[in-house]
Amino acid sequence: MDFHAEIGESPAVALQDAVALISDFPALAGLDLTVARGEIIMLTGPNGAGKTTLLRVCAGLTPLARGNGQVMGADIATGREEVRRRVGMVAHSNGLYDELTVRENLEFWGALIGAGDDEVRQAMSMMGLDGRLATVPVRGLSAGQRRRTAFAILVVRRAGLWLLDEPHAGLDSNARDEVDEILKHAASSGATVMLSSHEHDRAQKLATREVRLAGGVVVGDGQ
Amino acid sequence: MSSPNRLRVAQIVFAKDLRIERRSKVLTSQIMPFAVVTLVLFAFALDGDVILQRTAPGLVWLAMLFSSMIIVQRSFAVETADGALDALRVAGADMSAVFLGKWLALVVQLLLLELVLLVGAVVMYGIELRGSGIVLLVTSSISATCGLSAVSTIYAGLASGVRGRESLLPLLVLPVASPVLIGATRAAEASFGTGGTVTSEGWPWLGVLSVFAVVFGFGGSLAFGPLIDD
Amino acid sequence: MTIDTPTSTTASTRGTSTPATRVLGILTIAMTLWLGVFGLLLSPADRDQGDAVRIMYVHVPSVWLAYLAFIVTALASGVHLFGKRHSLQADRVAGASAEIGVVFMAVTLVTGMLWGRITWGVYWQWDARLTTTALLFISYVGYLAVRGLEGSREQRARRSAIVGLLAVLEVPLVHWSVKLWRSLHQEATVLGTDLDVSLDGLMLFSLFVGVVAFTLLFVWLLLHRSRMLTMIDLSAESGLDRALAQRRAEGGASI
Amino acid sequence: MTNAGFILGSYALTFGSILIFAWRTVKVGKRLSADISDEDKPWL
Repeated sequence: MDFHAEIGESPAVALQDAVALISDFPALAGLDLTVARGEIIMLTGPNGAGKTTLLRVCAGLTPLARGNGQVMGADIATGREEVRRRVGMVAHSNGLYDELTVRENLEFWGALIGAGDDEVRQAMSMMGLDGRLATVPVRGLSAGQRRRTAFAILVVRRAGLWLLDEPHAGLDSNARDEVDEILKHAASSGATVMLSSHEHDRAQKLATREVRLAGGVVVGDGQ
Repeated sequence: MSSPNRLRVAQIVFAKDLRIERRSKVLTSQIMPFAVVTLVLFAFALDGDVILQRTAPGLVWLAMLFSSMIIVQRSFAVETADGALDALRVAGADMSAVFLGKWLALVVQLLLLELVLLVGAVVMYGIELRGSGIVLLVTSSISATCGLSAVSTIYAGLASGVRGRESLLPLLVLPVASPVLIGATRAAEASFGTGGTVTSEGWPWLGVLSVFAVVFGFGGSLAFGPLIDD
Repeated sequence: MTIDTPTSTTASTRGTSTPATRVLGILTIAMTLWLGVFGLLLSPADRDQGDAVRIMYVHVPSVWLAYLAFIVTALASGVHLFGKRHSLQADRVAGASAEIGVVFMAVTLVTGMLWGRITWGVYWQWDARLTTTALLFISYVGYLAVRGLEGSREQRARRSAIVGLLAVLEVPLVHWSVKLWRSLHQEATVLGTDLDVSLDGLMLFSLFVGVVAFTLLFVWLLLHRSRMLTMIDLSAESGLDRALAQRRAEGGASI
Repeated sequence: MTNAGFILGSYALTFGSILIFAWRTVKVGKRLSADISDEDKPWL
């Protein structure tokens, strides 16, 4: 997989003194963070620490009120379109259309960026979604299968930075392990992964680095 | 792998919306029955064959207007239910193309609904289609539907994902859509010959409706991106 | 956190007024009193309408003010949207102007109905001007509802600027369609008297006084109202540094 | 004056609305003004 070689060696995420507001509340309160390419970053911290907002800022969905940031080599204020082209986000919701099948969902998101059948087929087999599963409307899938479909969209879109908001939430332990395998695989093929989680232990096994947030700033950073 | 052009994106979104509709069958199993019930209720409220025949075009378009509010809410509920709208934004989809696709998908659905309402009005209100009015009826209905759908899509996009959108949407759409109601009703009256009108009286309304559709179709494709994406 | 020295933060309680607005206010009051004297006492009753014409001296200036306010809203929306800086100040002017416009549009509709009751015998007639005005009123109530939606100031400004400009597209279309509608139904307008009355001499002068008074009033209201909106935004912003410090402390405390 | 009720009512409504609206604007302005430094007020 080619994960945007054109952006060179620039870090996946570089935020300086980032302040982001959610209707006047500073969800990020002057946060500094640099993430190298190929890392798996686990964001931990209590509810309301700013994890979700941090992910949305990196996806170019929430603008910065102060400070500045570069994501995948583009400035998030002036180069929002480039940022978005290079990242993919899976929030609590998966961004799927319930009535469409796995294949149709993938084809839709693929067609939006001009990806062909090959990419879609490749992504489906990579996520174990081929065969009968591909023809079922995603409404009828398990939470784990839906999550895998969402990841397959990131693969089709060739997202170089995966922003995942609690990807383990609502899954059984098998599906959680599956998620971990997928993320490791993605990172080993060049993608950078940034995820939030409440599970400290899982972070130890999966992540290359744990970043602890509280009060909208980084309060702990360890390999 | 090259990014598809605007028309292609519009086509993808259009096909996606109609496919979802075909699977979920909300239009045929919920909205069409609702619209027909409305026609029946109008008959109870107005009580009288002559009045019903006289007011049929207006009642059909009132039922259209209210049903369209439900369809357009649904069209955006599909996008927000599982965060697809955010995903569209992150995917960098051209929002004016998304507008175009959703607009045309809504036009198709509303035209189907209108067909049902017209048949309902012929059956229940005793109006008669006449040969000379058919062309006017078809053209005016299409332009009225295009205008109404454009306005609804713009404001439904604005209201999507906001608290209180169910009540905000009619407040925003209905005043703006009033020329559509006036024009479509008068044109339909002229094509049915309601109240002794002749077909030629309807043509100026086709002008109003077409201008409306063009203005808000164009305005919507410009405005939709900035409205949704920030 | 640094404590600002008291000298650098003098917060006066003079509010939104300045010497200029005070002079303007006095002028407005003088003109308005004059309007009352001319409208109610000095000007004669009309040949056709009788004393009902006196309502015109407040009705016409209010409708003038309301439409002026909406024009200003549209212009300020355009300045925000198409200006290089996407000025938030322009957005506040648009918002303030729309608020003023909605108030005066309501006044216009009610005084117009009272006039219609005397002159036509009915409160309402489906005349193009009346209908357009009523629909415009509802549209701007919707505009204010959009301003009240959740979101950042930039979001609010962009959304409402677009809605403000779309409302401008609406006016000619509504007017055209209602006019065409009524012209096809001439037999329905049995009430001959139109809003156009031939005014002369003192009557025209009274109307002129009214329009001048209300134009001054609009400027005065717009200045105060937009300053008020600026302060609402400022008080949220000036809280940001405090909120940031608080938020960071919350982080520090939880380690 | 014929129809004095309607006419005076129109005047009362118009000027009453103006007064209430203007008074509320000024009052809110005064209240907010106390918390904001004069340097931040571009009109001063």
